[in-house]
Amino acid sequence: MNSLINTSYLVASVCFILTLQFLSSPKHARQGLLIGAFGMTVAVIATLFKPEIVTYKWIIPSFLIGSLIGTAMSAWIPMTKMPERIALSHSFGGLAASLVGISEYIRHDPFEMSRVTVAALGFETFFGFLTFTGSMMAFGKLQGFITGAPITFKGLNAINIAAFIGSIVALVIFVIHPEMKEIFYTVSATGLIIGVTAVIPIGGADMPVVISLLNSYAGLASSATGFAIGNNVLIIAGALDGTSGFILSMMMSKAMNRSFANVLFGAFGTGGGSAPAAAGTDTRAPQYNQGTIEDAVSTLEAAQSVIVVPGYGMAVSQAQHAVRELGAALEKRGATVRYAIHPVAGRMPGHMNVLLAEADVSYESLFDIEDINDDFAQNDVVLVVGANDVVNPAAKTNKQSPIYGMPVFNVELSRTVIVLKRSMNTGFSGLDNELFYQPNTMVVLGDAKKTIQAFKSELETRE
Amino acid sequence: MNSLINTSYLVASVCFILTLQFLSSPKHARQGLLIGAFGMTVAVIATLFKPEIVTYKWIIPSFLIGSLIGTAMSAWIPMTKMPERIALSHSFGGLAASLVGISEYIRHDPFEMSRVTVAALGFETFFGFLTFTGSMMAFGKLQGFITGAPITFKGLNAINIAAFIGSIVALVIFVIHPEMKEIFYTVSATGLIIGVTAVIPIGGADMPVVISLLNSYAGLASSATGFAIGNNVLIIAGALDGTSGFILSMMMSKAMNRSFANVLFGAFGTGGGSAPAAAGTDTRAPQYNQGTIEDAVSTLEAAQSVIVVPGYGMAVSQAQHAVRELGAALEKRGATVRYAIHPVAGRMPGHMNVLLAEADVSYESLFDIEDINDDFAQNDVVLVVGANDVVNPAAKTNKQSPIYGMPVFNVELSRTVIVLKRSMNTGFSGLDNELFYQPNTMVVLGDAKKTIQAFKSELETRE
Amino acid sequence: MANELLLALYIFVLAGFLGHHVISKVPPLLHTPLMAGTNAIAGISLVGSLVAAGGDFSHASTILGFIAVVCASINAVGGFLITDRMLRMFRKKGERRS
Amino acid sequence: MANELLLALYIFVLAGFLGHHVISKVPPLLHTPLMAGTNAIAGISLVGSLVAAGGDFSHASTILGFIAVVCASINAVGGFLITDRMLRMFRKKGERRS
Ligand SMILES: NC(=O)c1ccc[n+]([C@@H]2O[C@H](COP(=O)([O-])OP(=O)(O)OC[C@H]3O[C@@H](n4cnc5c(N)ncnc54)[C@H](OP(=O)(O)O)[C@@H]3O)[C@@H](O)[C@H]2O)c1
Ligand SMILES: NC(=O)c1ccc[n+]([C@@H]2O[C@H](COP(=O)([O-])OP(=O)(O)OC[C@H]3O[C@@H](n4cnc5c(N)ncnc54)[C@H](OP(=O)(O)O)[C@@H]3O)[C@@H](O)[C@H]2O)c1
Repeated sequence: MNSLINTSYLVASVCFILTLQFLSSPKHARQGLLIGAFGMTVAVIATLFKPEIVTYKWIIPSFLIGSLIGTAMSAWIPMTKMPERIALSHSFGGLAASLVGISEYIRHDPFEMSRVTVAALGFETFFGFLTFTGSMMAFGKLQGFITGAPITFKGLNAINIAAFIGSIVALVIFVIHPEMKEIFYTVSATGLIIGVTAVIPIGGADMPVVISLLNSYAGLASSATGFAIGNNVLIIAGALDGTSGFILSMMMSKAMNRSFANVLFGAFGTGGGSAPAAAGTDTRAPQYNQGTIEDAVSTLEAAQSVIVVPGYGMAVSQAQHAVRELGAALEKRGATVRYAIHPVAGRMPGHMNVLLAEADVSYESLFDIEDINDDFAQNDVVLVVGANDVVNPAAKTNKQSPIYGMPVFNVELSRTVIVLKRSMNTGFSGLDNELFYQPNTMVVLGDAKKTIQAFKSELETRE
Repeated sequence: MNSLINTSYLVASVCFILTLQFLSSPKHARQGLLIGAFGMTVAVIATLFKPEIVTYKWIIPSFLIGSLIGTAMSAWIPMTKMPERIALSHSFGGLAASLVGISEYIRHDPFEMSRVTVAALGFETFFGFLTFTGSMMAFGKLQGFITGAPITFKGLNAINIAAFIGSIVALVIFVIHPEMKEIFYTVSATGLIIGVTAVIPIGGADMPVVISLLNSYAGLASSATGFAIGNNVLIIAGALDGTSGFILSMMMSKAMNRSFANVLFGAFGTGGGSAPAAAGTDTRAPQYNQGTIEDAVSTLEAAQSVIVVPGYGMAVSQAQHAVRELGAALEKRGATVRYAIHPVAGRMPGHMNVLLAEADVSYESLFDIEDINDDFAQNDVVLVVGANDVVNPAAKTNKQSPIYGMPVFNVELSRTVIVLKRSMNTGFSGLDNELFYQPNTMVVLGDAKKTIQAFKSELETRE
Repeated sequence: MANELLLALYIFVLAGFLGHHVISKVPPLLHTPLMAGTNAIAGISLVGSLVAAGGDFSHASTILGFIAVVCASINAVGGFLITDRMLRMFRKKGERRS
Repeated sequence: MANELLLALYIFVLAGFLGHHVISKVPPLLHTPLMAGTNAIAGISLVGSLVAAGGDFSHASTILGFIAVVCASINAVGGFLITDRMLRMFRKKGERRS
């Protein structure tokens, strides 16, 4: 029996690896997911035969409740809320890991546990709780329950450092004296505290990096559980999770041209747009061409090739369907329409891709920065839909700019650039954008979705 | 102690993984090798502290002999002999694995061994011996000790099938009755036999595929050793080896557009060039332009861009240094010189790359087929140095051709093609090559090295 | 003990290397489904939670297990469903939605 | 026993997947050094051979071990040396040979 259960865990591990391998192309990704779900089912069913499990009395209702909530959440959450949904899942994962840790601790004789098990239990509980509260904070910031602006106050740093040192000391003591209950609960408490105090001073817009990092902590907690209860599928799933979170957060910081440390300790970002800072001694507000719906449509009408650059604003105004409809209308008139997707456009890796896929835009029309950046020079019109930082030429030209070196789209090389935004406020980085003031740029103010819908109606009247 | 030894094996495993990871770029590959050598050293030193080892009396001389032979072989073997050298190493590896298997068997009480250990011992010895004799045969064929032509005789198939079934039956009996010495030695004997009888019917030129496949068997033997003696670094190194051999042999068959089965059982290839078969009913020998050294040099002199396509003939005539010198001379005259490297040019994956690297050609001048195939159309002169099948247009145009579908260079699109070979004989596949008879092709007969040296002298007199 | 730790370490290290390679091959196009998908896989913590909830240890342990099963099954069930919902949206030109 | 086999299987499977990813990333340029390099790594069979050669079992075992150590150390020592010799030859434009 026991070796059958363990074999099923090996099967599940292989399935999970295959799931991630299949994610390397959109064509087979769904099959991979099916394989993963199969592996999960096998592992769960096998576990039910474990001799330690004596009753299904509590298992059945709890599993049903969880499945119901999970199904409901996944069916109704809008795609624009994915970052929130992912943060929430991490907090569930973290909570589950730490509760299992506590339950393992209270039901075993501490003197019968090996050092390894004790250390693993400590790690599991610590990282589990840290992930739990940290992800809750991230969720709150994204949802606006907590202000997105970095929260810092005198003494916060001191608290952070104290909690960090305290957790290490407590972990060490715990490994030596596993029978000391207080120490175990101190470890748990420091995890809970650090999750809060380490996340609140980070700006709301940096939450995606934080969420990915918490993903890797959740993975570590999971692996630690595996070490504690001697279960390899947990170790493997945790390691896969952990590397995934780590790689994504690295990728994001790199694409934002900021160091990890700067994200975590920089208190960067204000969480919302702000009016551009006055540029040096020049106090005149710079001039920009404000266009009307009619102007913009005339330009679009004449274009042979259009490149759409979506950004966070498209997610905010839920404009993806309108964008697709406008694109289809332009294509019907004979123009080619392509979408240029920046790796950190929006607020989550792959954010724009998911939204446009939701709106039924084929993934063959979506282009990565390397594949499209040389084509802007031969392009007629660029339509910037709520993007800002990812089209800021300062990243290429101004060595003083904090985003200098971040790869950006060469939109300014196209014949005309139409920018959709609500105001002249800045984007995530809080930096002014010269692009808006260039002679070949036309700014159309207003909510992106409404503006695009107006474009389409206007276009139709002209047919 | 014991756990220190095991930790050192973990370190070695990580080192080996890193070695292979570093091989993904020529810039860091040597560092990776250093890491691997470090890992090996750590593992070997740690092993010397094993309690089972009671004397170094035999270890020291045997290790010294091995190191001496290894050092000598690696210092003096010419790069053109790499396939032979690799075949030889596989046979050593296989022999070592099977001898360890026998020694494990004779020194343990068969009734004290677990089923897993017994099965692993059987596999280890079987695959070890198979790799040993198989690699010896491959070596013999490459060196010409054994005829390169496929050796087949009536009854060979029967022997192969009998040995194969016999080995499986013997392995099964062995697992059930590990105490039956005769069965163990039968397993060993079938391994030795299959190594010979499975390899001799394969043509000499297919030996690279065979060698790679034997590489993966050697890996399996190594992993089996790991299972038998419970040593993870052996399992890991064996699995890495095994996948490497398997992937390379797959790649080769794919690039030759032949199935694995066809390579192993097709008795393909004659081991040497042969006169082209008469093409259908047309008995007139087709016409080709035979060029002189002077003609060829005049063409090269006028070229702005030259692409060199090296093949097996370059290895045979050791022309790599001459090629490089000619290339440098042409570059000095203002031409651009690039090298187009086909994945199966020569007789071993990466064969041409190593030879040209030896001759000091920078790897930045070497281009894979995907990167250069579109450039032939804008190119002035192609210099085909002993390549044949990889420039055979029949692979693109003639659906009847056995190599139809294999990717080949579009050399015929260049303004002029100069082909260097000794005769009008065919290459490895035994197929005639239409390219040689096209109006823009000039064939210069003779040994490639001599011809190229003559080119260079002629070029110098014209300065 | 030390041996058991070492074996677990082997597995952790190998899986970590493997994760690195597998994840790097996921294109930016699918980064959001990747995040959701790893979330689903993390639901495997169910195997630990089930033992706590179904074992005959103590009331406290059972309650903790109950909550843990709820949390883990939200991830396991919900994670796969939402990832699938996302992936279903990705389609080639002309391909019909399923 | 079954457990020991399973753990070994985990490691084998993970290493196999990992090998697949790592080896696929090696460019054709370096395929010959790859073959030589895996050969060198295969020299790790030394750890098995050394025990046979240095143990106090029987004459036969010692002789087998002796030969095995010779063979394995040819691979271990020679393999790294020849791979390094090859890799030393690969250079960028303008780079001097070391
Ligand atoms: N994707 C990730 O993984 C990730 C993670 C962390 C951080 N980030 C950061 O996020 C930024 C993303 O760049 P981005 O160019 O996509 O966005 P952005 O620079 O934040 O700019 C968003 C733009 O959208 C406009 N906008 C907001 N709501 C709108 C609405 N309803 N209608 C029309 N326009 C609206 C805003 O201007 P108004 O306010 O004037 O309308 C603003 O100009 C980068 O700085 C990146 O580093 C990304
Ligand atoms: N690379 C691998 O991994 C691998 C593995 C297995 C099989 N193969 C097969 O090997 C073939 C390789 O193609 P290839 O184009 O490189 O070679 P090839 O088709 O075998 O042709 C070699 C050519 O070189 C000429 N040649 C031989 N010695 C020469 C000398 N001393 N001077 C001048 N020319 C000489 C031969 O003609 P003469 O006799 O008239 O001189 C012949 O035309 C492919 O069919 C491939 O499938 C490759």
